[in-house]
Amino acid sequence: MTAVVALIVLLPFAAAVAGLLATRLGTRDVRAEDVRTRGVGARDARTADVGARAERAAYRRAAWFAIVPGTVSAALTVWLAAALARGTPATDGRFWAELLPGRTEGTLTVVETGSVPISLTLRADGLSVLAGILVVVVALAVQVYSVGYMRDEPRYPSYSAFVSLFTSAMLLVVYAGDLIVLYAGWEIMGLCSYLLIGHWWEDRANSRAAVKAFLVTRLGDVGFLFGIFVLGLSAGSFRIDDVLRADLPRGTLVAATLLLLAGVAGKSAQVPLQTWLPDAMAGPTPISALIHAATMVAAGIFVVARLYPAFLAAPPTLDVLGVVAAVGMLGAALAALAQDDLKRVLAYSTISQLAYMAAALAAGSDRAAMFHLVSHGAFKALLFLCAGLVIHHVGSNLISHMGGLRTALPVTFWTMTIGFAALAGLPPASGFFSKDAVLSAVEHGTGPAQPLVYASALLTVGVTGAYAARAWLRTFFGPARIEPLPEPPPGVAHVFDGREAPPSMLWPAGVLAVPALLLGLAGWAAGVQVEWGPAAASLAVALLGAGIVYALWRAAPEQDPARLLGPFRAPCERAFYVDAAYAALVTRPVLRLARGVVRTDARVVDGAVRGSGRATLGLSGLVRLAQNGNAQLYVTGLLAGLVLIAVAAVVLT
Amino acid sequence: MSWLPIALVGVPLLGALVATVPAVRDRAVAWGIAVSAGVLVLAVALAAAFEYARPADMQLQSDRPWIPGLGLRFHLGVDGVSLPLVVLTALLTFLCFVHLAGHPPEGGRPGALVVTLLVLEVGMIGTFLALDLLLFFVFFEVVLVPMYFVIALWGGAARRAAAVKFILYTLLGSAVLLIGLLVVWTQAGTLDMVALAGRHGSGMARSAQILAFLAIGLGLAVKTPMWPLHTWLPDAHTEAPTVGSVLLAGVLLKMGSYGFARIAIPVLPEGAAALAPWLGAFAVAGIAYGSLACLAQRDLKRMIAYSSVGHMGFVLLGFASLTPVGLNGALFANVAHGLITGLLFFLAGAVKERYGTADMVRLGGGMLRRLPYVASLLTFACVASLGLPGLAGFWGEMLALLGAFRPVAGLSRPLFLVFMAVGGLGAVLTAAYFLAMLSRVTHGRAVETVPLAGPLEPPEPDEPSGLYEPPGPLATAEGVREVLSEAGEAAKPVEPVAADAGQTGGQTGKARRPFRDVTAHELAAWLPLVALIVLFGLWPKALLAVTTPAVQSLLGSGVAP
Amino acid sequence: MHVVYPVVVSALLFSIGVYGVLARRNAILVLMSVELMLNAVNLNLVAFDVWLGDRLHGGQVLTLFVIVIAAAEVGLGLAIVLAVFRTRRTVDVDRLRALAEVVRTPEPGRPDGEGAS
Amino acid sequence: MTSQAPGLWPPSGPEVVFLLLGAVAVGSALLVVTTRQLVHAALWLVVCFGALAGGYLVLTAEFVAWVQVLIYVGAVVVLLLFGIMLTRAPIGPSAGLDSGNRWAAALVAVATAAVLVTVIVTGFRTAYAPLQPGRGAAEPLGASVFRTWVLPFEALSVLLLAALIGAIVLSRTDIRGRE
Repeated sequence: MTAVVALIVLLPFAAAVAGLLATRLGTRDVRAEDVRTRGVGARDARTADVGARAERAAYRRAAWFAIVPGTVSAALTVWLAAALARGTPATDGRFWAELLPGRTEGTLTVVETGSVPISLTLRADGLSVLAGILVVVVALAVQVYSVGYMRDEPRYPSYSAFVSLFTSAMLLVVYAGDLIVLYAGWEIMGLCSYLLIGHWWEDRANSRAAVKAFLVTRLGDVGFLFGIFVLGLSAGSFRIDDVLRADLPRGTLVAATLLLLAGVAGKSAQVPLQTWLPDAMAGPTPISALIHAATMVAAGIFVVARLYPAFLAAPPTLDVLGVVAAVGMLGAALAALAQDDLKRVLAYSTISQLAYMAAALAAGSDRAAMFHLVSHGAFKALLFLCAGLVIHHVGSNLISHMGGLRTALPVTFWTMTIGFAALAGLPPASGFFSKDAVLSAVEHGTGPAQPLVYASALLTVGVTGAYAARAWLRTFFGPARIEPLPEPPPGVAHVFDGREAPPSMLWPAGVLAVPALLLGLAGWAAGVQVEWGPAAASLAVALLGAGIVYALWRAAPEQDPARLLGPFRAPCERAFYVDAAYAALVTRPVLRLARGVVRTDARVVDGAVRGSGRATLGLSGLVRLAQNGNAQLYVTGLLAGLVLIAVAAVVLT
Repeated sequence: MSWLPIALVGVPLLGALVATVPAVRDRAVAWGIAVSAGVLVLAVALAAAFEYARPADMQLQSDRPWIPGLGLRFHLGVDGVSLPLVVLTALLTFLCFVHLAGHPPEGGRPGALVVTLLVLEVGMIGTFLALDLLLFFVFFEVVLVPMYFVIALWGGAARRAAAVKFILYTLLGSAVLLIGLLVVWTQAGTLDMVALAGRHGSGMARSAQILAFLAIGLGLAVKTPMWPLHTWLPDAHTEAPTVGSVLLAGVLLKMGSYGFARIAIPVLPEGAAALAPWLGAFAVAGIAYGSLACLAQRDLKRMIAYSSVGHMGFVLLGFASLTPVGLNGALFANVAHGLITGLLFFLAGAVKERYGTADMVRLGGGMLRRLPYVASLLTFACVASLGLPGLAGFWGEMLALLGAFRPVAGLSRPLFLVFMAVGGLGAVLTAAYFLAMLSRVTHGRAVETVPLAGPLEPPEPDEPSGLYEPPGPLATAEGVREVLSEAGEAAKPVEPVAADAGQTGGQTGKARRPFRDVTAHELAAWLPLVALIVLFGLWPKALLAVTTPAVQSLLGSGVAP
Repeated sequence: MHVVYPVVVSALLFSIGVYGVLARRNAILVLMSVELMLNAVNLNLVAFDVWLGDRLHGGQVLTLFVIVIAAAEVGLGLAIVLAVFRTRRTVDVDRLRALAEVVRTPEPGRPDGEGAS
Repeated sequence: MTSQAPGLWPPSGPEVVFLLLGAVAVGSALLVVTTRQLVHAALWLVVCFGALAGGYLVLTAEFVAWVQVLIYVGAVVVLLLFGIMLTRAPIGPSAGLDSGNRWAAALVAVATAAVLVTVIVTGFRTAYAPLQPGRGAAEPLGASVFRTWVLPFEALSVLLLAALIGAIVLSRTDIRGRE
């Protein structure tokens, strides 16, 4: 069984390595040739088209390297789920014990470090398989989608390899049995997100956004590592089972969980460290779908669920999590309402939905949080893929350039409608069930911050309904405003000739539409209680929000319904100027400090070294007086010495 | 009595002597490759002959009287701590020769360079094998002179000053080191490291131990470079040739930190315990200082030199914690830093060779477009260097921080927690300056403009640089000139050096090598390093299994983990 | 005759001679000061010869010898001074810096400050 | 020999004369080393030597006094004047006759004077010798020079010869040293 888990994790890694190295082998000399002969006369048309053919060969090989291992990994995950379902029901009421009671754990090797040993352990249980399925399914969908989306991108092989690397890192986090192994997967995910956000690095803005994403998450990861140290050293081992079984004193638990929270906030873009996610939209849309909607950002919530007994034993941490969630929820929703870029709307919506899951965790129900995580993963990935289709068609990210696409893109219209329905929480879609599970969890939660969290949750349902409706209306209804752009800047994918995207991009959207629609019902059937009272209330609030936006839109289809925010529109759009604050409070002072360090290093530390050199030269100047050729000076010295000796002789004897 | 260690030291020495013969000198580089390959084979044989069952005891020893009058013995041997470093030295030197084959040194006289490098190798390997205090000191000094010549004869523009500062600074350090060693000799009565380590400083008074540790520590700190004593490193690196930089960063820095692990801490435990907080404080200052200095550098090689100061800060933090896991982390970071920074300097040399300059502002951007393989290897090396788990750089730093998290019983816990926190922030800053450099040099559009007619006034190395603001606010459209000048700096238009592919002749300055992507020799020199970085990253047990028992025996089992 | 008086006078003369040698810039003035010192010595010799009442008149004969040597010395000294004057165009003692570490040709117009290395 | 000597102060007759002559000698010596005019220095030297000759006379050393006048005043000072003339020294007052380390020289000179005077006064306070006139006349001096001091006398003549040749060689321009 553990071998299967190991295989699931290693297959995408092997695909990544193969993708990076193998695809280019055949074409290495041709590419270098191609670079050298670029723009040198027509005579080299022949080598140019040879290059093109090699290019397509590399493209096809890369596509195979990406998709086949992905499918195998998905199949193995399903087989694993089935195997766990037959497993012996364990007693300690683990997550979904009734559905997936089985549990397996295997250790490859134990690394002696001198104090706490690190054991390379993989473990699979209900929680990890559930998350594993989500990751594998969305990753496969994105890989297939990317084949079409990155049609004639020269760097597709490396792109697909990095996506496979990311999938294997995420699976490592999901199946890790040891905290350090989990941390390794955690950081490799951060690196892949950096590499993929900066995919179109010709435009410095993308590369700047990638660096920002990596640094902000890295800051959180340092806290995460220190949290692992606290847990590992006090429990005497880094294995998750040992950590959860050892009864640690409350103080260390609170400290450890707070530190872990820093990492979670960084990775899942929660309030203090959320500025990187909207900028991460500079990456290609499939990446936004995979990494910045479904998997990586969910990793933070997953880790809290994985170490939930530790968090439960530290109530202050849960209160902090609750407050952070409340603030993040409402702020992100309002920001989403005021955005003009479709992908940034979805990015802020992701922050808001993640805050929902955090609120559920804070309220004490990891079941509701995981349920919402999986359903959100499905419908948010769907929304991003559809957004990719729309952007593909229109050639620009901005909603103001879109309109009346209902007739032009029928399939995209329906799938995106399902997505928005799930997002807003309308009954048939999965969002309705998972969000209400969260709402009822929050309602029954205890702890001082509970009323604040519940109020903000209800408010956010309304605002979510509003921005979902706004985005939906301005994209598909109203006057058609598209004018095909000649050659889009590299930041945006290529424009098709008006027809809808090729089937290879439509199928993944269709596939993801199914769970977006039915997952809620499946969850309900599998025993997730739904309290109809509060559910109806939240539905009413959502419809109210949507209705207001519809009315405003009906009045003036051209204008942006976000005008209802009035004076708050600018701050909402700039996400309450948090970004500018960070730049002023953190970035500029650090750079000024860096220049100061260089100046002091040159002047003080190096100065001291050069100064000692000059001091010795000065000293030797003094001694040189004795040889400057002035005979009188010599004689004076001589006689002075003589007199001194005479006086000494007289005085001393 | 094994002949292997003596052969390891003897073969390069003989190689150097033979290389001076005129007949051999004109095919010097080939001869150099042969000798260094021989040494590498011997090193691998040493690793094979080493019994991994008991890495803690000294094996393959050869102990001969050297100067009977003074009681000095020519005592060589290897254990878990020194084995990886010996193999690393042999490997790096061999790779340097391979790199030299494809890229003859600018300063000419390849024969003399080969002789110098072989003598350098004698010194380096001898230092790691020596088990007699003064023998260690002799090899420690033998390394300085050839390194001086490598920098002074084949270096860059201001090489003479840099070489003189290098040798004077390190010589001063070694003088203090010698005093420390003599104090140990007089107090303990013997020079044999194995015996001294075995005693765990029982025979020596506490004050003598503190004094000896201070002297030895200062001498070694100059070499590792600890923070305030580091100013020779950036100058030496900026001016050294590629091969010199690789060996300077890859091996010479390790000799300083190896000294801590082999001499200072095991032989003088009470001295170490007394001065550990200071060592930790300077180490952490080094981490923060080094990373901040890198953020504001304009010269690529100078930036990598300051990054070495930062990384060696982690090594010293590991030592300062005086715990087995701390020392383990330090030794692991040592080897990892040798591999990664060796690769970084190879790449920086390659960039400097192709562009003719290492000034990041004049390099312009778009290296991924023009030199895809060099740029992707540079990205790999930077990512490894900023400590990504799964690559070698991470384990050393993580274990050092873990050591600092719970130092040995005698040290004050809150102080070391502060050190750990600053070390963590240092890691974030490390990531910041590496990614900032990558985004300036490899990303962006390669602007095809010929440099200004007249020679560009060389930017004086450490004037406040026009640094690019990595995590800037909302991305604003970037000007075509790709000149990222800080508002403060006089925005004089600095045209990036853009020797476009295929553009020949007509360039100001000396005729530059053809602007080709990575050559066969470079690949041959770099791929082993890449492979080892990934191997130690994915499988740290390969190194930790050897060093953990050795470190526990050095610290004496009495010390709580 | 108390011997103290002549001996004190000779001591004073001797010190003035020392001052002359050390402070005067012109070589000839230095020679004059040397003569002063020699005369102080002569006075001392005569005073002690008279005080000791030596039958061999040692002091006074030695004074004669000193006078002769002084004459020879002045002759030779002036010959040297003339030779120096002929080659260096100056007889200022502190300008003759041939013994200096670095042979410095004094720039015209800038009085060569004392002790400037 | 030192019979009951009269007190050091007040000075007897010859001592008063000697003191006067001593004062003249010291005064003129001071002027020699401080005067701003070169030629005046030589002239004051003459006065100083004359006063000393007088002093010798008071000390009953007539022969030495006349030799002093003859050689010093007659030959040496004249030679110095010739030197001044040949080196074209400026006649009028010329600035900068003192070199830079004037103060150091003064300091050393005063220190020497202080040391010598203190040593002398403490050592020879009571030394007194009655003056026998004619003791230092030419006849006894000549006898002792050619009876006991004849060897140094001859050596002296050789020295004078050497000095003579040296002076000629140095001052003649047509005699070149080996280049």
